[in-house]
Amino acid sequence: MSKKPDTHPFDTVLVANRGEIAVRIIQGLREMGIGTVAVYSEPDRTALHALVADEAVFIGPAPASESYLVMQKLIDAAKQAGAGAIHPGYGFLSENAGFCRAVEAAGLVFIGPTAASMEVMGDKLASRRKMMQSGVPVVPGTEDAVRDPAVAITCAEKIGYPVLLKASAGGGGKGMRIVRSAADMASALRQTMGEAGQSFGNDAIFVEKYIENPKHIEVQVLGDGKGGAIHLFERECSVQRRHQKVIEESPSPSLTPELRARICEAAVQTARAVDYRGAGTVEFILAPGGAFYFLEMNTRLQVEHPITELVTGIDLVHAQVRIARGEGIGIRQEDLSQRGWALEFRVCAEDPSRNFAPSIGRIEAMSPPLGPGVRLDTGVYEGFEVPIHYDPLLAKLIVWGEDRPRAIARAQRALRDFTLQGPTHNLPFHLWALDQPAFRDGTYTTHFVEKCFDHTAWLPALTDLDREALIAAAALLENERRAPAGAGAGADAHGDNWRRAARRAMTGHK
Amino acid sequence: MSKKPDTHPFDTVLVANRGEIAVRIIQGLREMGIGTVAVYSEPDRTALHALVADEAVFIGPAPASESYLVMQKLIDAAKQAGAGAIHPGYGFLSENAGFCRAVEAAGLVFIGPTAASMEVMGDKLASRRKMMQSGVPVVPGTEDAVRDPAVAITCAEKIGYPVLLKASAGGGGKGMRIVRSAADMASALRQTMGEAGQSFGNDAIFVEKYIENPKHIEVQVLGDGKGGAIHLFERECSVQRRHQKVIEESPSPSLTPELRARICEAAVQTARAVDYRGAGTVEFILAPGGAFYFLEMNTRLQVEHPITELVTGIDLVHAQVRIARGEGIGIRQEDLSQRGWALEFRVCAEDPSRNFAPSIGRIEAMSPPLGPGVRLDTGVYEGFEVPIHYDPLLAKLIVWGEDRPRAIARAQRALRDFTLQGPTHNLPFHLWALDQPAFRDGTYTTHFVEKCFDHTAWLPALTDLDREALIAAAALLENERRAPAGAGAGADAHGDNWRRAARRAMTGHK
Amino acid sequence: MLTRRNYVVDVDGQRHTAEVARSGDRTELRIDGGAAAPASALPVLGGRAVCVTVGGRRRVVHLSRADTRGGLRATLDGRPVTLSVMDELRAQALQAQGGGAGSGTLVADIPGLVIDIRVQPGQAVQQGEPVIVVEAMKMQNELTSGVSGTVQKVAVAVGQSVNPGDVLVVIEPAPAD
Amino acid sequence: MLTRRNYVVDVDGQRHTAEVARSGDRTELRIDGGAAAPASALPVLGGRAVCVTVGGRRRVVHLSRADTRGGLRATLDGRPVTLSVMDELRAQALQAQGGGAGSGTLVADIPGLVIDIRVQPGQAVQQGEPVIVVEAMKMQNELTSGVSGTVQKVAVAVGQSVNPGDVLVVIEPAPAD
Repeated sequence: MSKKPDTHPFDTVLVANRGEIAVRIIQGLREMGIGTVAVYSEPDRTALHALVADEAVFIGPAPASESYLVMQKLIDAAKQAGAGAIHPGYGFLSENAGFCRAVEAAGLVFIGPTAASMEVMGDKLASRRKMMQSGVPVVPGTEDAVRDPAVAITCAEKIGYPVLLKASAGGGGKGMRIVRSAADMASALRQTMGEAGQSFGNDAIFVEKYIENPKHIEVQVLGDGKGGAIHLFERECSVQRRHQKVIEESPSPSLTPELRARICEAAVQTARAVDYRGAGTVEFILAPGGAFYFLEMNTRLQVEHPITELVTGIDLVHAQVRIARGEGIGIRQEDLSQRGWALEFRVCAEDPSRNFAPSIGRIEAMSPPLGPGVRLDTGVYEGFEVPIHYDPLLAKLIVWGEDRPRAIARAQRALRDFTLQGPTHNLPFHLWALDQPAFRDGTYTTHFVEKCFDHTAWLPALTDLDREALIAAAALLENERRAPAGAGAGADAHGDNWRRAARRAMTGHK
Repeated sequence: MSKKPDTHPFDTVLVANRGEIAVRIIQGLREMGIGTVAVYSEPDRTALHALVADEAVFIGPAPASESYLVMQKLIDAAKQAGAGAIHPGYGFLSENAGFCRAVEAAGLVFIGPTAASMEVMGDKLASRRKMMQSGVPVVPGTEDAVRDPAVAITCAEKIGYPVLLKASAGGGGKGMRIVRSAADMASALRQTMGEAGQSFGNDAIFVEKYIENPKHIEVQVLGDGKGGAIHLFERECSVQRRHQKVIEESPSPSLTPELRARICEAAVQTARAVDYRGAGTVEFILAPGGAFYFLEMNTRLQVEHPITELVTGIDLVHAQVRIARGEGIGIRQEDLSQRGWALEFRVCAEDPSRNFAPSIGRIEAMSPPLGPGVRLDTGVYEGFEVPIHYDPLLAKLIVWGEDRPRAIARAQRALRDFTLQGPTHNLPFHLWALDQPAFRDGTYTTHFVEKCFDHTAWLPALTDLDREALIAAAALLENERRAPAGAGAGADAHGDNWRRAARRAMTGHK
Repeated sequence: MLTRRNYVVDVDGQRHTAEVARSGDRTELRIDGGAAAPASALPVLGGRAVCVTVGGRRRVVHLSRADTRGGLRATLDGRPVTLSVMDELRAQALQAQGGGAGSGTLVADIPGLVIDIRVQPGQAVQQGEPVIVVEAMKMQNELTSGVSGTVQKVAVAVGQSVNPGDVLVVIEPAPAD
Repeated sequence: MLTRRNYVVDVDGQRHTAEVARSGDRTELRIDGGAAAPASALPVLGGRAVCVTVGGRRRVVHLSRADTRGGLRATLDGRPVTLSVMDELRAQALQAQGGGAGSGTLVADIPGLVIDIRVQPGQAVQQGEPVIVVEAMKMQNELTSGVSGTVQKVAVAVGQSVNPGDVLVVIEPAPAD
């Protein structure tokens, strides 16, 4: 269809996602003069991503399995709206090779890697083998699936306990089990295989050295699909709860320039090994001694991509689109450098005091932090009812500073400036994290939260002056509600007349 | 008082200003761990700057002459609140040498230059002479004040008509008159002297070559007060209306690398010539042929400082504080570079269709633009009643992009994403400007608005689909207001029940 | 139950008619007597905007109420629109009362300080001629005559503070040519 | 005219009393029976916050109403506070009705899907012991018993959807030691 065989022009893109990432992709597309099509499920009728797109197509009821995960609905919506390409975002179908194939079979451009890359990288054993062949360091362990406990024990004795049993098809902290002695091996292997078979439909398990006190370091790469690849430096994502990242930073405070050069080079090798196309992330485990090992490659845009954008000055959504159009990477490695320091805070509807259990509700009040060095990527707005059906990420607060201490100080300012009321959320948790010595000195590992966070005693104590202000606010407002000082206006039996009181106060009517 | 003779420690700063710049300075101070004290006049009781500061001191009634301009009130407020320094912002007392002296006499640190620098730079004739001595190019003209028309005519004939008669004490586009022939000189000189005497209490006038189609280029500098100075590259501020800047960009699209190096060097020379201390801006006129001339030096933080911050990565408020503390500049010239492109849009309560006349009122709706590359410095918030007494700058929208076309595209996205209703404002004017060929190709001069802007025909035409949407929105909402679809709720005679309708709609109650 | 209501909607000075027919959950809209199309308007963004669907086309219009007489502040893709809506009967009643373009009465629309008066009672002025200068927010705002005619009254003095709605100058329009 | 009202304010579980005395434009506040101080509360930031002044000290508290029973969501410098306010008489009436810490009834507080039930009727449980797991937003939320006692009733089944307010498990508290 296209005139030049190697270019794939399109002027409209369907974004097959929701929430903050759909909004952010739409912003990026609009900045390139590309038309945008959103899709939305029933509870997302009034969601931000559906409102900001040029067009929005309804794709079904709340469960993702009946809307955001239905390939044919997404492809039909793209055709209906005249979109020439689909951007999958992250999560949902973004790493589904079948979706990639279906999109391309429908004559549309898939903004992401090839199905083949996804398949190699989606299988932990296959990607381990591929990396071993390419000379990228992997965690010591077995090269093939292990079914026999005796084989697993032999391997474990060679590499030393503790070891990790890992499902080849697992991910996101699921399908893993630590084994600390030979006696536990047989039952652990049986259980892990059983779980993996049930959860992923694939019971292939392998043995890997368990790295104690690891750090999670990942490298952003861009590939041209023809073996050319560059890196955009690293991100450190070791602050995790429930095996999920919650604070990320770039650069990593844990790398020397020499180690940075080696780990970034390993990431480029990884991308080249699969002729990687588009934006991807190579994840590594960094052991306390400085050894690093390939963990997996995420074949999509990451949640935490903005910190790389702030530090390198490169817009990753724009880069994805350029590559998908067949224009190549368009950036030379030697032109890239890291400037300053960026931190990202995932703002989730969850309650840190209750083991980060999800929370829901209407966003009653929301005023984003503003001013220098602050970026907010949000999928919600004041008045929006957060649906229960999807993940609890409401927004991402990203800050940039000239160096790490200044980025931290700015983050504290921005977190305090962020008014967000309605669902319980984790902004106060982020403030807690920034106060911890292990965070401030950069020595934190992936065990940071489990080691340092006491859910019963993490909020700072209230001072007497704090209490005085709170008591005064509550008592005076209740008094005003019950007996307004203004003439005429009767008390509102249904409660909330503060907004009106605000209006009166601010227009000068006492 | 201080232990080391050369350092001036302070842990609390009073910000002697209001609006967006007071908020931005408070943000910067807070990021350095410094306590903040705001001052507010009667109508600013609920102003943002007074709410975000740690403390806020009331300083009197609305007129600035009875509040923000009363030196003793500001100094008393600082003492009362335990502040060790005063940051003057821009405007108000920021370039008042008497205030600087009074602050220092009270034992407080003035965050800005010395009174002596202000005095030299506040007088156009004195600063011209100083620059001539220092080898910085100035616009050809007289070195001394001219009272005799014959002397003015001799000078004009030497440098060629047209010439500009300029009040030595003038500024902001006031106290200037173009003269195109000898016949007009006598009356023009008489009138300009009269006006200058009346407006500035100083009737000294000098003659200067009138540069046709000039560009306004300025260079940000930082000085250590001891003759050391660096530059942070240039800003171009040629988009002006009513002789006031309204859009600024950095870098300037008008400079070659060679010209940039020369103009920046001239700025550093200027700063060195007066042992400049702190942040300052050296303004130049750039003639079409590439010749540039010193215009004046602004001895304070500029409104448009954020574009320099985005391009260089340096926080200017932090730098001001470091220098005021006696810590020196702390940045080496060779470490500075320009990355990408930044644009600033002054968001003013004014009506472009009515010659940019000021507008006032309550901010009825305000949702800031968010996402990548967007910064908003605001002094107002939704629900705030904009006071009539001060200048009409509500906020500044600043965007950054990898290069100029991408910064422009991002600005268009952000300007459209910015919801602001209440007073008439100039966001649509900014969208107009970005569409003009003279802006897009960077050839615009300070005459851009007067030449290109037709106040009767600048808004884009509405398409039939636009009209359909608008008619539908108005008719359906009026219909809903008069006869709500929901059971029970009666129509609200006083109008605005949309917010409640929104609540109903979004909580799923039809 | 079917209800049908007619509205007059003014879009940037151009007058349109809109018929809204509602039957149960279903609403149809007919613009300027054209074909009826299913339509809906959903308040979104905390009531700061409306998501409008007409005949399957979806648009987001930023809207707030400007006054209690049907005046709205609307913005579409960043472009401001002067919008007002009125029940058809009320629009007809208003039209019957007369009123037309160009008023001879200059009224302050923002608070400010009178700093210059350029005309005197009895003086002839042309449409567009500067009449009075009011300073607000440190800027000078020159008001011009909306009609050609004769100055009947100057209601304020230099140095006087004025508030929105205050009459400044009254000009008797000259009879049309 | 002087009006005087008494309130009970709960701050993060700690109970305080506040007396508000208003006479004309002047309001005084007395906390926990201390000295009376002039006080004011001005809604700001579009009603999202209150600027409180007590005895000359000014603070901004972010506040929104959480329920219709006096519950508020408050944030001070980014730190969330559980706050509620009640007329003193109502607080006394509620206290008279009894009620204390730790309820034996587990109620769903968010909509979700029951994915595991760890107890059976008749079983003894300790305070803090996991009782039921509800999945919401792709995360598993383990609910623990608020009391030690005996399971009286399991009101839901694995696979069942639940809504806020649905009773999940009822536990009969053991008599205090």
